[in-house]
Amino acid sequence: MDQLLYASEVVVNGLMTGVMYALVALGFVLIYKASGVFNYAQGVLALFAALTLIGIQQGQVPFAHLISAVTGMHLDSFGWTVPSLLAILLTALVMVGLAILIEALVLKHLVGQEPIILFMATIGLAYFLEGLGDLMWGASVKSLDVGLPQGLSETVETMTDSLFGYGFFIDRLDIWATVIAAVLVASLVAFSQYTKQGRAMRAVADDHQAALSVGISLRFIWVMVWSIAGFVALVAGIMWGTKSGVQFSLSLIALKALPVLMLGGFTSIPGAIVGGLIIGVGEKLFEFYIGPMVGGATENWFAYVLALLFLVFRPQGLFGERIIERV
Amino acid sequence: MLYREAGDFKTSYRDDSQTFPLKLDRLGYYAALAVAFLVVPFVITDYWANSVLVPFLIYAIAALGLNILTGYAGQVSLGSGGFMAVGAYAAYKLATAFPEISILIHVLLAGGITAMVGVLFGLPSLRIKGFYLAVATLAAQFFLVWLFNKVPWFYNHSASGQITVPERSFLGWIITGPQTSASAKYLVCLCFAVLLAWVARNLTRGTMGRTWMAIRDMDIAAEIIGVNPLTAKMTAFAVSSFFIGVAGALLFTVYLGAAEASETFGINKSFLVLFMVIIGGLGSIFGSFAGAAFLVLLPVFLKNVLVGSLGWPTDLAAHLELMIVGALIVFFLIVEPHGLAQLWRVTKEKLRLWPFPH
Amino acid sequence: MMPQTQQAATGAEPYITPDGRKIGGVLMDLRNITLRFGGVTAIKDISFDIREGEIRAIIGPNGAGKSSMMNVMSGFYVPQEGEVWFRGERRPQMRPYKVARLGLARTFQNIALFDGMSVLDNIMTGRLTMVKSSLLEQALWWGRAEAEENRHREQVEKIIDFLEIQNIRKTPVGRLPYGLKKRVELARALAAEPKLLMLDEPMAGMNVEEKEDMSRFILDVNDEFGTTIALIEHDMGVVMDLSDRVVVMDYGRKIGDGTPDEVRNNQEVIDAYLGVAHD
Amino acid sequence: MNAVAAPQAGLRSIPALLARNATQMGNRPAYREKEFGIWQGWTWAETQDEIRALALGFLALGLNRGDHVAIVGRNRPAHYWAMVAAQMCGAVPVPLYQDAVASEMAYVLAHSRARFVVCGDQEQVDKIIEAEEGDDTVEQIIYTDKRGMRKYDHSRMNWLADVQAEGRAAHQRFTDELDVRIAELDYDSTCVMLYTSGTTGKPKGVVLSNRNVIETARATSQFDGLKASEEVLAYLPMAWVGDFIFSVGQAYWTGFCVNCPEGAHTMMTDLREIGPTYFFAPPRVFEGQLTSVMIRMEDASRLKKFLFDHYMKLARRVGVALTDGKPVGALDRLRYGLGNLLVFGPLKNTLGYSRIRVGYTAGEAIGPEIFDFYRSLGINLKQLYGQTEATVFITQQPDGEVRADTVGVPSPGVEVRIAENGEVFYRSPGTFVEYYQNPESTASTKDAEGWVATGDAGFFEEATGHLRIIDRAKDVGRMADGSMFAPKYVENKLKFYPNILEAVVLGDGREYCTAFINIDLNAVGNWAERNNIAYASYQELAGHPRVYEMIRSHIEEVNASVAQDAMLSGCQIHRFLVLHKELDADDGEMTRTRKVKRGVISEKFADLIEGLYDGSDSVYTETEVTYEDGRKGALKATVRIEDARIVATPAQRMAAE
Repeated sequence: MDQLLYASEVVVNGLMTGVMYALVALGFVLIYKASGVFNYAQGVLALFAALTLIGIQQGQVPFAHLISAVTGMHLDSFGWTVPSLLAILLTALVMVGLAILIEALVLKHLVGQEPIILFMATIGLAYFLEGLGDLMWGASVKSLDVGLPQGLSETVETMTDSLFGYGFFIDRLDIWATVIAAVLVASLVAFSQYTKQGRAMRAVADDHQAALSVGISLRFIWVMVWSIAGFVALVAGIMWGTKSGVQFSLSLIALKALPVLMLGGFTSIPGAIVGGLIIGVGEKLFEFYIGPMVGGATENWFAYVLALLFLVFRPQGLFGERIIERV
Repeated sequence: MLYREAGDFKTSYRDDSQTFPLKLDRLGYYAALAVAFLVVPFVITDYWANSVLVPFLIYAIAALGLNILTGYAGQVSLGSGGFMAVGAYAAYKLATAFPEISILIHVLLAGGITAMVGVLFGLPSLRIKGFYLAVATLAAQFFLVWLFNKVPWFYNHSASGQITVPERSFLGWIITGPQTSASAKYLVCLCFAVLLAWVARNLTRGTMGRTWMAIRDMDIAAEIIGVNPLTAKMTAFAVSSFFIGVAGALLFTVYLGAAEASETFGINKSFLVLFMVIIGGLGSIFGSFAGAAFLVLLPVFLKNVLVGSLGWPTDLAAHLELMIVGALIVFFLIVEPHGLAQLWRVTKEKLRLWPFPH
Repeated sequence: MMPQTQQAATGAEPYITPDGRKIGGVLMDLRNITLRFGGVTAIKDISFDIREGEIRAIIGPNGAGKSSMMNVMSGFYVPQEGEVWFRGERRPQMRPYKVARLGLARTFQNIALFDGMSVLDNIMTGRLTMVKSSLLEQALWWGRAEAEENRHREQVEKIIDFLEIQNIRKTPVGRLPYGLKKRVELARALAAEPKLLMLDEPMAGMNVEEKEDMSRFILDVNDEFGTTIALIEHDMGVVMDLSDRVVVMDYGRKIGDGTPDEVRNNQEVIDAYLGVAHD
Repeated sequence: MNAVAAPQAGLRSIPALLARNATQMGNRPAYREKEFGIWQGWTWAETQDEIRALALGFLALGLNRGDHVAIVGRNRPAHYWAMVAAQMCGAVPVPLYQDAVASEMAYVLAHSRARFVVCGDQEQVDKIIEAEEGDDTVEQIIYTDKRGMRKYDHSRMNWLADVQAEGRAAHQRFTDELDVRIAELDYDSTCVMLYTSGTTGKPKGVVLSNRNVIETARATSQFDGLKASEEVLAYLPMAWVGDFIFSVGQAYWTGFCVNCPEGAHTMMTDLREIGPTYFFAPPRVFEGQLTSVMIRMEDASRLKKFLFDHYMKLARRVGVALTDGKPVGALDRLRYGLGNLLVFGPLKNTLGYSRIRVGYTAGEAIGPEIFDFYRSLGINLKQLYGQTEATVFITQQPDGEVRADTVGVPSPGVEVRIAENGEVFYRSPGTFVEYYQNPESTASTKDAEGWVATGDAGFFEEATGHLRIIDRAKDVGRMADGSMFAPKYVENKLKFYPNILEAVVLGDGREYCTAFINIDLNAVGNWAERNNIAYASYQELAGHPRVYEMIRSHIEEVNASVAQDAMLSGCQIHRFLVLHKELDADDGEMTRTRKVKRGVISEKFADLIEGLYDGSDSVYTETEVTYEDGRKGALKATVRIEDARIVATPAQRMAAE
């Protein structure tokens, strides 16, 4: 009985984590659908966003280290702090700017290259952004707080306690994250369904040539998509950052989105979400049951191996459509 | 401009298909070898060995391996770090289990073991392609590293969780352990690098290479003209992993002396090797060396300039390095997807046609 | 499955063509082939045979199912119904690369060369299936490896000479004009010394001069090496002068089969072509 | 000079030389051919074996003493072997121009009554079969390339390799017979018969004896110190006497290696790969290459252009002197060395001339700047003067005494005298035996003491003793006012301009001189591109006013230089036109060696000539042309005629005062 309860608690937590994964995966899907680019840098984008957010909040001087190294003057802070909402807004703007730069400096020159080349390019991009982030805001581990409620959620505990005589331990942040993620997904879907740009975006995803022929500017779409992806990354960054501090590992956690996509298929938003949940729950359960026997920390690889096995048997993922080869 | 080809004609297929068909190139190659074997060992210092030459040679081997897989057979892998780990740990287990056998043998055996592991993780390549495969190989990366961290048997239950190389010697020379001299380290790695480069050349110039490239360029057509995709891809994974395994083994036994999976063989190793291949040039043996040299020298260079001369803090230099490497990757993919090797080829063509433009 | 022996062969007596080429028994026999993609039926119950030493053409308007037919012959598509007999034995379902090793080689409608390699290397790939030397031997460039390499090079050079592409030997195929690419592809197929050579629209997109060259080469190949050739064309003119016998397909059905003259006067064929005169 | 030099050490025939080479330098390379991607090679020993096999095969096929064996095909070892094999059997090899059309071939076959014909490939076989329609003198056709030959009636046809195989098989039966026949060969038996392209009338069969060939080869090999280590590239028509002397005579005498290119289209690459040490090419080849060098340099980067121009200027100043081993300032030597590293060396390398020790050009006069260009690069390029009847060599330039405007001193063993009408006569061991079955022309060319009229007019320079050729003797005419008319002299000056491919100067017995000009499509076309002048056809370009302008300027420069020489000043060109078609051997306007046939031209273009003299400024004309596939067609055009300024000569100036 208890086992089962623990397990279900694990599942619930897994679902929460899964939502987080889905959140990052979403960024991948958006970019992949619209530009065929498999954006390895998505994780680093989240890291970069989080760092920028903190930086703006605490009024850090960007490139403080560099400046002091070059000019010798030591200024690390403007001495003001920016209210969270405003900071988030500014960060979002930064991400848009970044998207524009990326389009102009990288994507534009790689049009028509094989996907694998684009993929490697984004790996390079990831390195660049990581370095840039550290250079701008310093590499020290930072804690992020935008006023999201954290810590044990009593309501859930008391509720479950009264129900099963055992109080689930669930972090409020996770609940919030789930809600926010849900809202984000909903609004994205709405955006792509009901707005002109959204439809254009989907057109491009379906057929580049056709889209171009009806006069949709590919470049605009790309900038837009990357901006959205940047925003999604920001949200994800806030969540993860709040949860476990802002540091390099954050970009690795974001890597988990890859196996998620393997399951969900690279082109489907629902796939991303379902995949995220499966991975989240799966790895938590695996750790819960098998972990102890093999020394724990199985989260590191479970997702990938699962995806790997999955791929071998259904290469196109859960929701992707079959590819027929021709000569 | 430098070339004088008139009268340098070929009277047999042997000459025609040799590695350096041009006399001048041949001479240059022999000269380079002579210097590497007969001069460097006597002038080499610890600094040069440890921060430049030895890592260069070792990474060159790894890059060769990945280049065979990615550059020639067209299968992208992000698991190099993991496979290097396999090589390192295999060498460690063998060296500690059979101290009487020469460690050089162990290094080769370690390569063999890595080859098997490589084939295992290569199997999915039969079903999936491109970056699907790339991501799949991440599984190898993370799983293997985790394995070596979590299963004490691999590090002989040492308290630190580290593996440390026992001191071994070859023909009376100490070649592993803290006592090893710079020139010994260098020579061991040099021998492996030259030997394996030669093997790589042999494989890529002939039937095997064509099989791989056929798969790379158009796998369906390849199969229809009689190439068995299974053997083609599996040999690619096996050979590639063998090289990477040897590199990992050398990195641990000869260069570092001690290692810890997640520290030494993390995902960044995978990327480092991948970058070497991209910058050096996909599908080129020279490129593997060029790329390795480039990415080994870059940090050393930056360190000397920024930290040494300008006196900046080291972490700053590290960040800049990240940015520069990243930017370079993008730059090369945009400007010259075939990397330094291609640049070299082009300059050579120009020199041969000099003073004519075409 | 037990390989049964070929009966059809007995029905076909060897004979000598007017221009003195020897036509032997049945080499490949396709019996009641039907191929479907999901709902679509690409080939409907088609049967015909190809005899040793002859040039056999499969013609038909675009979308008649010619290429699908060739893909069936080369084992790339597996027909839902029907049997493929090759050299007197029924061919079981097998991977394309195994089919190739039975002695079939082909070219492709939209060229399928290996763009990363030189002309020479591309043609050398045609001989991959004949290589005996082991991975180790190749790795050490020792034992059979080098001897074999040179022996195959010799054969390949003969083909290069035959197809008059000496001056582009070391050029990367990517840089070649269309017509030459087609020729290199033919060379690659020839290098495999196939029993049956299949050409998928060898003259598609060529100008008159290139077409004439290609026809000459096809005839010479058949003449010098006695290679059996099956070729697909949708331009009737060229085929008629080349081939000994012609199969005509339309909408996945066989609407004619016989010597060029017989086919030329076949009403159904004429209609089919008039029907698609402007494709 | 003794016309009865005794053969050295019994080396009385080519087969004898072959035997010597096979024994004395059996392992040295004798032949190479680029085939199947590499240079297939044969040592002298192997060569002897191949040739003997072929000879035995010939015997098996019934080749008799004195038979003629025609050989038509590109330069291939097998074809050279066929010649020597024929000699072994006591037969006479008769190489033919492979690009000759069937009608020309028919005449030669009929005239020589060749029983055996060795053909390169199907194309040649077809031509022979067509040529001998009617009277089938040809009893055996032997082909080297079996491609496409399967369908032919083989009752009297064999693949060369089969003939050799048969010969090897029949070794027992014929080897003694063969040795007998070889032994029979002596110094005066016929070595080869070569048909002169014949500037006028039908081709004549020049009979050359072993003495002619071997004596010449010996003398000239010594003259240039040729060694067994030389490499030559055999690419000139096998029917041309030059190729026979270089690739057979000298090759067998000194034992150097003859390299045969893969085919015409790979000739340049093959030249570059081999890098010959001993090289012959007619001026047009050097012209062509210089033009292409200049064109390729056009779109070189600024740096390269600068280096090129800079060092070529230096080379023009000191290069030739250095090549001739004349004293040059240390600084210049240094700079030249640098230039050699940066420009000359690479240039020579890309052209395939890096290794040339001795290079010759002949056939017609070469442009001074073209000549000096190559010499200034350090290539020892020299001129010689000769003809088939002399087994090539009459005069040649010794190292260090090289000039563009002379043809050098008499070759060793050659006597030269100038007749009062300026015609050049010679006598030498190389002097031909006779014209085959043509005693009267033999008599008219070669007198009792063995003096031969070259048909060229020229004179010796007192200072240097070098011979200078003005023109064909019969072409040196008189103008209406009695002054000397030497068209070739002027034409050559004109042809030195890269833009002018051919020129025909007219004026014999007229008041003044006029000229037909043929533009060089390659050079002019490029010039047009650079000055963005649009043109649709050769004809349109030729008729373009800007082109006329350019040509006129060239002509006026030539007039100026002609005027310098009082004797020839009458030959200045008053009016000219640019021909609407290229003069072409297929239309009979030129010989296969690209010599202009004046007779044909003056008939064919009578209307244009009339226009040149009746003062009209344009003429409408129709010309018959032969296309590559042999079809004939008519070319219509209105050709413009323009005047060129002429320079008053001293004499006239005096008259004016």
